[in-house]
Amino acid sequence: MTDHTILRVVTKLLIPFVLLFALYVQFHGDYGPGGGFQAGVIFAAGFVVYGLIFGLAEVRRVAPARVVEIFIAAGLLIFAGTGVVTMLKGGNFLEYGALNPAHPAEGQHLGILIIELGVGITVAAVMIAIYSAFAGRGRA
Amino acid sequence: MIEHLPVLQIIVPMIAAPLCVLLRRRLLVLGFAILACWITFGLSVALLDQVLTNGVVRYEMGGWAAPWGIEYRVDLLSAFVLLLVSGIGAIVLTFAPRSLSDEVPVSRHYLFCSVYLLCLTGLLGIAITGDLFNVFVFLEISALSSYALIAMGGRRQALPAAFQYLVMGTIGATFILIGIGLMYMMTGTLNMEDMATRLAAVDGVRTGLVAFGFFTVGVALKMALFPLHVWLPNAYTYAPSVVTAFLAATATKVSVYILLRFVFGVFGVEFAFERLGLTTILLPLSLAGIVVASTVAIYQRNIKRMLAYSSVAQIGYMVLGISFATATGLTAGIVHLFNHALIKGGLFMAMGCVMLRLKSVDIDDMAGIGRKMPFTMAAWAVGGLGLIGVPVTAGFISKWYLIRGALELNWWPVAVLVLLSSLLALVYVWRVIETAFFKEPSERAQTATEAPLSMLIPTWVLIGASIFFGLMTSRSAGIAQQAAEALLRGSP
Amino acid sequence: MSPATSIQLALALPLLGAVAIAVLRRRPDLREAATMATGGALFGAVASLLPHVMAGGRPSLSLFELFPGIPIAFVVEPLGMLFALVASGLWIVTSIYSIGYMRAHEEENQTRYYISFAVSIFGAIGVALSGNMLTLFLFYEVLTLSTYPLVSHHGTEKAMKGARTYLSILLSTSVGLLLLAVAWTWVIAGTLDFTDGGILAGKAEGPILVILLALYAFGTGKAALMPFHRWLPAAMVAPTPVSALLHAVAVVKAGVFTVLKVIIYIFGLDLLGTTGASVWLMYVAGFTIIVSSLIAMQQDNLKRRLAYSTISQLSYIVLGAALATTAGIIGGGMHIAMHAFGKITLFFCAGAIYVATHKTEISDMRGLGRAMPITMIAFLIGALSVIGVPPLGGSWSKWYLALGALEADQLLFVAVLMVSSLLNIAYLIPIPIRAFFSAPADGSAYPAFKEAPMFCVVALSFTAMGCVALFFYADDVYRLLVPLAGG
Amino acid sequence: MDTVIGLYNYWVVIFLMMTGFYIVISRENLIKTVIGLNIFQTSVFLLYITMGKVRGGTAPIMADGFDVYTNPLPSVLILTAIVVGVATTSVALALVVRIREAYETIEEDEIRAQDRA
Repeated sequence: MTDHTILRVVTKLLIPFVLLFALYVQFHGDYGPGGGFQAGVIFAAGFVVYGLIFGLAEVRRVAPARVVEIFIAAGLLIFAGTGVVTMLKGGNFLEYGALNPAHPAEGQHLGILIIELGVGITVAAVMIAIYSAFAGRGRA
Repeated sequence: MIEHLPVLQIIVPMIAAPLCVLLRRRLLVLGFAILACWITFGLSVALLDQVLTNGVVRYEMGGWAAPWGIEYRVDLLSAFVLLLVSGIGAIVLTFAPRSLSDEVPVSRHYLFCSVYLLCLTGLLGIAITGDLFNVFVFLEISALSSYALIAMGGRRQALPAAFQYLVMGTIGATFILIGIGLMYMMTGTLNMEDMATRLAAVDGVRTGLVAFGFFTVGVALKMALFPLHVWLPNAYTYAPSVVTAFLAATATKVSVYILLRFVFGVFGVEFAFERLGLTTILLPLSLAGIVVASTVAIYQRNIKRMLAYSSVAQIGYMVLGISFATATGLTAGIVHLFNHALIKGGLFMAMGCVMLRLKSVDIDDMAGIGRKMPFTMAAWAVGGLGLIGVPVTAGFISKWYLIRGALELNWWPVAVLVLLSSLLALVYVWRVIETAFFKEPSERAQTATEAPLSMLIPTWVLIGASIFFGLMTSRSAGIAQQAAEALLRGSP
Repeated sequence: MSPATSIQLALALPLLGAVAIAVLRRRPDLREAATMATGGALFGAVASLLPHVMAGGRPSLSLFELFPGIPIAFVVEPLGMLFALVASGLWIVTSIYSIGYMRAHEEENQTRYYISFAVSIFGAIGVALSGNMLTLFLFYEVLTLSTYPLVSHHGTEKAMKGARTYLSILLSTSVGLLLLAVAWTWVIAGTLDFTDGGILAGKAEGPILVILLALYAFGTGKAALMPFHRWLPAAMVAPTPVSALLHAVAVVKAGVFTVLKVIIYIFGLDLLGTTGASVWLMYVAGFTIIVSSLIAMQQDNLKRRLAYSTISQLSYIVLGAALATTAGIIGGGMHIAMHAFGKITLFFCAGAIYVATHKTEISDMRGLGRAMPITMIAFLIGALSVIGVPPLGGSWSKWYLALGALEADQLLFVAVLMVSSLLNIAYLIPIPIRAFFSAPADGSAYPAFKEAPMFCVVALSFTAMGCVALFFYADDVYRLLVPLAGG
Repeated sequence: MDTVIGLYNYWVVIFLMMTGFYIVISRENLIKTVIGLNIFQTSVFLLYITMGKVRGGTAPIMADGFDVYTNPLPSVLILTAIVVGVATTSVALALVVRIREAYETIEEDEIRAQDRA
């Protein structure tokens, strides 16, 4: 599909907005509909479109397999790490209130935001990994 | 930190899993993963100790009070299963490095460790959580990772085996999900303890019956209760030896735990057995499983497959004990869950040693192997005696309680059948012992040498434990009995 | 040395011996010395218990609880004392004999052989001293498993087949029937301790008693009651010392010993006497006595003939137990010792003949008496003792058995004992007679004097003399056993 | 009539469930099996979501003028279940890809035939 000029141009225009929208969904999650799962998938969709139009090699150049792998792990660690931090601060596991003992409600906002970020990173990375694993099959 | 024990139990392996991916270097990852497993084991020892001294331990996730939040609730049975799973997990992973480099490409070892730890997380999570939906989530975590683990098997048959397991496992899990949904519909809660009290008030309507049916069938699929066992033999045969040892010793056992928890913890003995007559379903199925699977095992030439069929039969023993719905019967089921995990884990690890040296676990290739690998096969023989239920092994303890349970109910034929089935086990075990020790070495066996110590020691640790718990029963049968009595009393 | 220490020693020594044998596997002389030393020490430990028991004491030792309420416990009572003495004493003799036999034969895997032997003795001593039914069952199974490598020793197809029969019958009866009986007893009585007067009285009655007794009697496959007797001839593929000690003394006696213990301490003589629940067992035992004697007459292989003879003799003891009378029990208990000496002598002789001439068939043994006079005289003594001719030990136990039958008003069984004695004569006596008075069938002549190795001859002479000695010391055995019936 | 129309959501669920289940057990093609599995799972998602619906309730977002909200918990649970479902599907498809590489086919009977040979 690399020959279709229109597709290439439109895609290039579209991708920043897709990613931006993903970020919007991501960081709006604690107030309205949204959150890490949806954001992650939307974010990954940007990469998938990019891959479809410009080829898998281009995606791999931007997001090498190893990097994607690290992001999967990192997202999980952010999630679990938050829980550990709350424990160290004297709360239970994932008791966000403990993040800001003076204002538990603030702490809860913060906690959810971080958690959702972790989820978003992992979901996006997993989606990209799945896409590139399937698309890359048989081409070594 | 002591109050965080329940959650640490889960998050140590859970955090270790992504770290394995980050570390990546083979030796580093293996060392780290093994360390994480042993820490997990240490935690569960501490947890069991805490439960024994203080009674039930509770932990509210995120500080949300039960029954609204997710509660981790560790009673004696949970602690016992946690100890078993984490212990087996640690020993098997210690055993793993040498066996893995033979059966799984070295470049994938860090992924293996990561997935293994996830599987462990899932299994531990099932045992620790007090929230029904959480059980489903952990069940799927462990199931998905076990599909991946099985697919790592060296031969291509591992792939269809994993796929078959996936299909059956997903159907089972979905059935469980339906059951959970219906229960939620009826009671408006997901906390098992809360559910039990509310259920008593609802007075068993039809929804409850349907939920019960779906849930039981789903769990039966997961634990490979005859005749829903068809996924198991292939999966165990073609998975890497390490994975087989781990899954055989833990996965089905945890499913039995779910059954116990659900039947006794949520529905209660009276509803499940007196009104629904669960015995009339479980008893014939387990007996048929014991006899049929043992008989099929006799005809297997691949010893891993033979042991897999034997596992199906042994699941039958556990369920048989449960179906008695008496203190002795439940004790038999729970103690067999524990003993069989030790025995089968040890046996499959011994098969891993044989696989390493022989590149085959076919009975024809194993002729005379007992002379070339005396320690490995001695471990196998001791484990085999445990399967038969010969005195001084842990298997005898289970059988004793089982027979006693049957006799207390005056179920003569059941007791006789249990004993006769030991003879089937005798046949399939002895076939191997005779071939291994008293036949001239086969061509392959000629060149075989004893397995490395790094594999022998963990194998013997498990086998040794199976002897230890055949003699010192206060820590196995004693706890099982207390747990059984608690289950029969229903949730406090 | 306190009695408890003696018990511990008696149990630990054979195991230590097994370890020592394993360690010394590359030095045959030291290895055999270890066997002998262990045997001597073991006999000493067991014998040191004798005075306590003779004085009416019951030394005991309790280790740990296997199940709540069921400990691994040991109690030395008269019957167990006798059995332990016989087993440990004859082990020394058999070890001497083994050295001669195994070396003359250049057998392979001798270390495995000696280790298994030591573990088997451990099992036998454990059975003898056990204080409750579960402990007895554990050691019973240890004995079964540890003798398997001995039976399959040669590793040939024939040996494997024999060993398979051996193991499958013994394990299936014990796991299938005996364990069931033990578990059932526990459920009924709430205890498994061997108690004077039994533990079932007042707790079970009618057909349950009969069924339970049947489970015990047939479940004890080692007692070789028909139809579970086939393992014993099958086990004859083992090297002769194994047949001699284990399959004429330790293993089979463990079987009948179990039956005796069960009848005395689980059921209680009074219970059986009043309910008559054991009458059917007399008929089974009587049937086994007669039929196996008849089968023995048809066997040309010497060891097989002796094996069938053993089956028949074991049923004497079962009969004595089933009579459930004082004299019957004493006769049965005594027969454990008397038959042990007689039959081990016969087996030693069979082995000696095999080592010296490689002959196994009776028809080939004509005229052998001139070549092996000592062996054949010993054989004659052993045979006469088994038949029950004074002045040999066997006569006493048969006397008491007959007395027991009379006491129980079972005249039929007095007749059975008579007939079987005649049959014994018919299948045992012709062997030495022909050895001394016939010429070899093919006309060839034996060399003037060609005995088996010295070790063998010493051992078999010793046991033959034992048969004689027992006749004169029977009174001591009687005094040892008499508390059994008194309760 | 009420049981048929009033409970129409359950009938949909049952229809989907049986369809999915039938596909899983009757198809030899592995991809079709995966699709059947998906339909099967989806029916359960529907079951949960319809069960959370409160008649006359709105989306569970706090706003003025609304008192009745749909129960959000089943939806949350199902979000998790959907993720599990996606994960299962991707693992299943990954296996199918590798099976195809190893056996050159994704028909179960042909795979069995090759294994037997």
